[in-house]
Amino acid sequence: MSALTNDMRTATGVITRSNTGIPSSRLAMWFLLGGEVLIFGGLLVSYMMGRLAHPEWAEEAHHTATTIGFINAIILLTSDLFVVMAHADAQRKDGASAAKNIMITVALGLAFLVIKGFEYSHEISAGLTIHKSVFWAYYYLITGIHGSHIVVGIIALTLVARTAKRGEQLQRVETAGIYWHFVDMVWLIVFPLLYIAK
Amino acid sequence: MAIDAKVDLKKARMTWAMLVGTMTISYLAAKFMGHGSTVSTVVFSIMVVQWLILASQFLHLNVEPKFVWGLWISSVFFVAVLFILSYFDVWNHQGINWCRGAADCVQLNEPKSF
Amino acid sequence: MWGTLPENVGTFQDLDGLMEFITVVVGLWFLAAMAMIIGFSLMFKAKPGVKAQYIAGNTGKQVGVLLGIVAAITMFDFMIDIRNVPLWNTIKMQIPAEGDQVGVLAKQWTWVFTHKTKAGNVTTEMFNDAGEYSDSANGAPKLHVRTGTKTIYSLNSEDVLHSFKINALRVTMDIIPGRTYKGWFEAVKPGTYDLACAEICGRGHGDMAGRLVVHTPDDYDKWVKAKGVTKADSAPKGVVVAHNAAH
Amino acid sequence: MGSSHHEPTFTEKYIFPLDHKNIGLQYLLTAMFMACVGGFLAYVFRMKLAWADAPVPLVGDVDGGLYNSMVTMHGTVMIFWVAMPTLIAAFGNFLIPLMIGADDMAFPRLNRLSYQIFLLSAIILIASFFVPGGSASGAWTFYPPLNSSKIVDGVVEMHNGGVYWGGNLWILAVALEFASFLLGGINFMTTTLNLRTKGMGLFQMPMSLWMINIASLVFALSVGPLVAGAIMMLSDRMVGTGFFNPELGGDPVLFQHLFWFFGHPEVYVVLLPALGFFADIIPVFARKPFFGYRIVVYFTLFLGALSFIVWAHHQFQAGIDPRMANYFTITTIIISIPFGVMLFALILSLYGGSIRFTVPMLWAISGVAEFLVGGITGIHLGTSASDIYFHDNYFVVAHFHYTLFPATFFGAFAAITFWFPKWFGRHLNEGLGKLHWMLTVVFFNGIFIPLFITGLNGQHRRIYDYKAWDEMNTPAQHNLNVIATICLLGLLATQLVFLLNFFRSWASGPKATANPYNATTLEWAAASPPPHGNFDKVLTVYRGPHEYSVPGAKEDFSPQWIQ
Repeated sequence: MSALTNDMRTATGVITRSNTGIPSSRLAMWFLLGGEVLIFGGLLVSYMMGRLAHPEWAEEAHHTATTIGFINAIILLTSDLFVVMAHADAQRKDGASAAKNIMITVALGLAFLVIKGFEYSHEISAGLTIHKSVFWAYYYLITGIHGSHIVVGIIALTLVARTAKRGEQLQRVETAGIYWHFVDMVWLIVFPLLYIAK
Repeated sequence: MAIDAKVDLKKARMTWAMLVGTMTISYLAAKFMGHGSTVSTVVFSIMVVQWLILASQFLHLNVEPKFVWGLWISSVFFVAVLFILSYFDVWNHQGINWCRGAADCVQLNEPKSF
Repeated sequence: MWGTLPENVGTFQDLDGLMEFITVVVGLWFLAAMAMIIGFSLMFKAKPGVKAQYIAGNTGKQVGVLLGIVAAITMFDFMIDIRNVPLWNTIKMQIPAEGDQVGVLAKQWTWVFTHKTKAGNVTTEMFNDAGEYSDSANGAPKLHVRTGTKTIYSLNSEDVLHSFKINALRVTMDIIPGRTYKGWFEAVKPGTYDLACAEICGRGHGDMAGRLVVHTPDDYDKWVKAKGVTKADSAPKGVVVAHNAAH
Repeated sequence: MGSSHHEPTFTEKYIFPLDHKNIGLQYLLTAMFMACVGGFLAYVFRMKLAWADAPVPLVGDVDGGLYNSMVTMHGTVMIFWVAMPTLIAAFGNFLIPLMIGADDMAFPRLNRLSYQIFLLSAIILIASFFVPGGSASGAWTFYPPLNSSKIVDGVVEMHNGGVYWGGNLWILAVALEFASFLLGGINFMTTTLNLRTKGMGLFQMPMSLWMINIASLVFALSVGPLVAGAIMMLSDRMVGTGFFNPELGGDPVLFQHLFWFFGHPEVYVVLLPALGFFADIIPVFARKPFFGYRIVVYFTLFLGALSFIVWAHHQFQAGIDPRMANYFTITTIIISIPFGVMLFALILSLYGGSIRFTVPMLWAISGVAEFLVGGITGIHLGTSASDIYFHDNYFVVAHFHYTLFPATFFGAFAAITFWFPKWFGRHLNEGLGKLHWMLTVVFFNGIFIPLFITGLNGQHRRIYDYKAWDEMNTPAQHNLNVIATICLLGLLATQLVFLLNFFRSWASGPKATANPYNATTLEWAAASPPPHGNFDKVLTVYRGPHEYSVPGAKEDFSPQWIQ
């Protein structure tokens, strides 16, 4: 058994030894989000190049529901606030209220998905399916992949809330929160691209 | 080099208010002033501001070691490189030695002299 | 260049010059580097009682040696590029104003060449009227050009990516469905040369053989007269090419 | 923090190991199996190329479609399932914790998960051979519209009915492999940055760690657009959207850019770890420090950044704007500068040494020499005008085999033969090692020098039988292809020598001490093989990684961990 364990005790729980001053869990999340920026970047760049080359897509874009996009944006921004409050609770070692705040964030995330679902069904029934034109293919692909990241975020936050309720692994609250903020930052660019640049 | 930067809830609520405010501005601008290119540029610049606020406050990048900014800036820079260098070839309707649909170039037409 | 490049029968002779120049430059650097590797390996074999020297390449002079070698290599590379750019511009960018028009249509596993001649459009292709498909050498569709005048080809594809490649003329250009690409060449030496599809296009990519037939100007006129009269330009299928058993 | 402190049971040790060394071993063995698969695929299409009319023994008749799928899968397997797992994952897992003095990776469970995702991707790829319609056969670059809306024989339209599972499973397997290496890479970088022992700054790390981490970072930052492209491709194939389908308004060139934006950094991701291993092995057997450690590190970082602006030299003739080709030719020349620095640093590391030609040293020196051939032929292809002739012909095939084969196999064999005593606690047989090295070098050159010459003669790629072209149907071309095929058979046979040596020495080779080569990096401070938890005391690092023949020191090596 090695005398030098990798572990080091900090305010919110046991984290690995850290030469860079950033706990390993948060450092890993930064690298993961760096890769995610490229995934969404590749997708959005393809879409932007398509929009700039196809003026006719602007007519297609008229049918996107800006109001619903706006409401979803507000929901996500509010959910960010609760995640930050959960992080503050975790720092005060108050696992129970951190879990409560996380569950509010999860509820808001589910609300986002439900609204998105209505929006999809409304659009599909209006004939704006994925086959209609390449713009709609991009619309469904971008919002679909963003939506799947919201689902992953919801699952992660729920798991973190379960352990946080018992007061364990509180540093996870912050790492999951960072992931959630990133997913919201993606929506900050998806919203203007799909709903405002018409 | 803060392992655990202290979260300031008052500032968090203020950040939230700023983000929601700017989002409402872009929404209303789009709603009432149409969707022209001026509105779009305004909205996109608001978006960049929102990114910076959210990154520095919620992701507390303002207290995080600098190389995390470096990581994010370089990943966004590489996305921009992909956009700039492949924009000229992709989706365009014509180039120096090619043209796209029948409208742009008649099969076997006289080539444009260069 | 070991004399193995096929004879260049077009006007892009400088390409061969460029390739040989690159080989000479690059060959010199290769020999120098190999001499260093083999030389150092033999010179500094472990000999009893002789200790290694502590050269960590961290002093200015040592690093200077390394960067000096690399700077020299880069200077040679830029010399290559100085010769390269004008060639690239003339071949790919400056499409001549007048010349024989040829339409190249690539589709999954055959070529259709449409020649715009005085007597109208003459199309040569591999499928015969019965639609049967042949792959043997004499069945390959032929692209007829003449010496002395530039040929301007426009490339189209019906389905997937193909690539228009004639080794003898040093011509390569990919064909992208949905786009029409233009290029040019000028043949110098009459004869029949290979034409191939250089971009993978499915199961029959290996059967997409074609031939470039370079005529002398009067021979070309005889060909046009023979083909032009019988096949008016309106008829979509031009010369009937003898066919073999279906593949 | 997950790594259980009791002695692990059999399943924990071998079936679901948490220990980074066993996970590295799993990657190594999976990669060796996939190398056999890749080698068999090469055997099939080389036999077809040499004797086009005869059926291939063990396989029977090979038509255009089967030939294309063999070529496609050979490329895919060799790059994603042999080169990356061996160089990055197997040796990354084994070396990183040992070389930085940590007891395990920062996230052992994530490390295990990334291997399991990798194993799943390998199983899916193998399964894609046996689905109806055969495996993917539109080239490993998977250009649309051939791979996105038209089936290889152009008869069955893809999206309305004939779903063609070989290609779909190919995309799924590659996407899973990307996920596995994204997670693995993050684990490597976090471990290297955070868990270094006391005294080990970034410039006290061995060169292998620099190279593996830069490779992981470049991979993580370049794989994104291709993941987006793969998702668009999958929806084109299965849902019938028109991203890349010109008939529905799509654009095939978009995928080419997304692919090669990833493709070019990928070849450096495969190459850098091999150069790192050479840079750590040469000082040990030349008994002198590596030449220009800091200069090479800075130039490698410069290379990592540059590799993102170079990609379109794969597309000079593929219809990009000719003015862009002039730009990419210049950036391709600029990127040859860091390679010049790295290669000449490796060569100059031999100067003034006292060289012992052990098997790892032979692999390292010959690896550098062989890579040199690949590097110099890159100038023919990186120069846009000369690429006109060479585009998609066997000169290109020989070029990239002279860069990928030395990186993958010479690099891997150098690393395996060098770290075998540490990893398995036993020595490989020196005689078999030298025999394997000599035969591999002879046969490798025997395959690809003839291919260079056939490429100069103009032989185009991915064509299974050259009967239809008079210029290609000559006896000279035929003989060159036959020589290449015979040498390939020789190469495959030689690898049996290696497998025999590897497994026999693993079972019953002579025991190895902790530091058999008197080396200086931290992994030699642990026992051979290192127990669970690696080191029995806290290590402190006092000096750089390659301190050999320090003037005034008693021994000709001064290890990092001794005062």
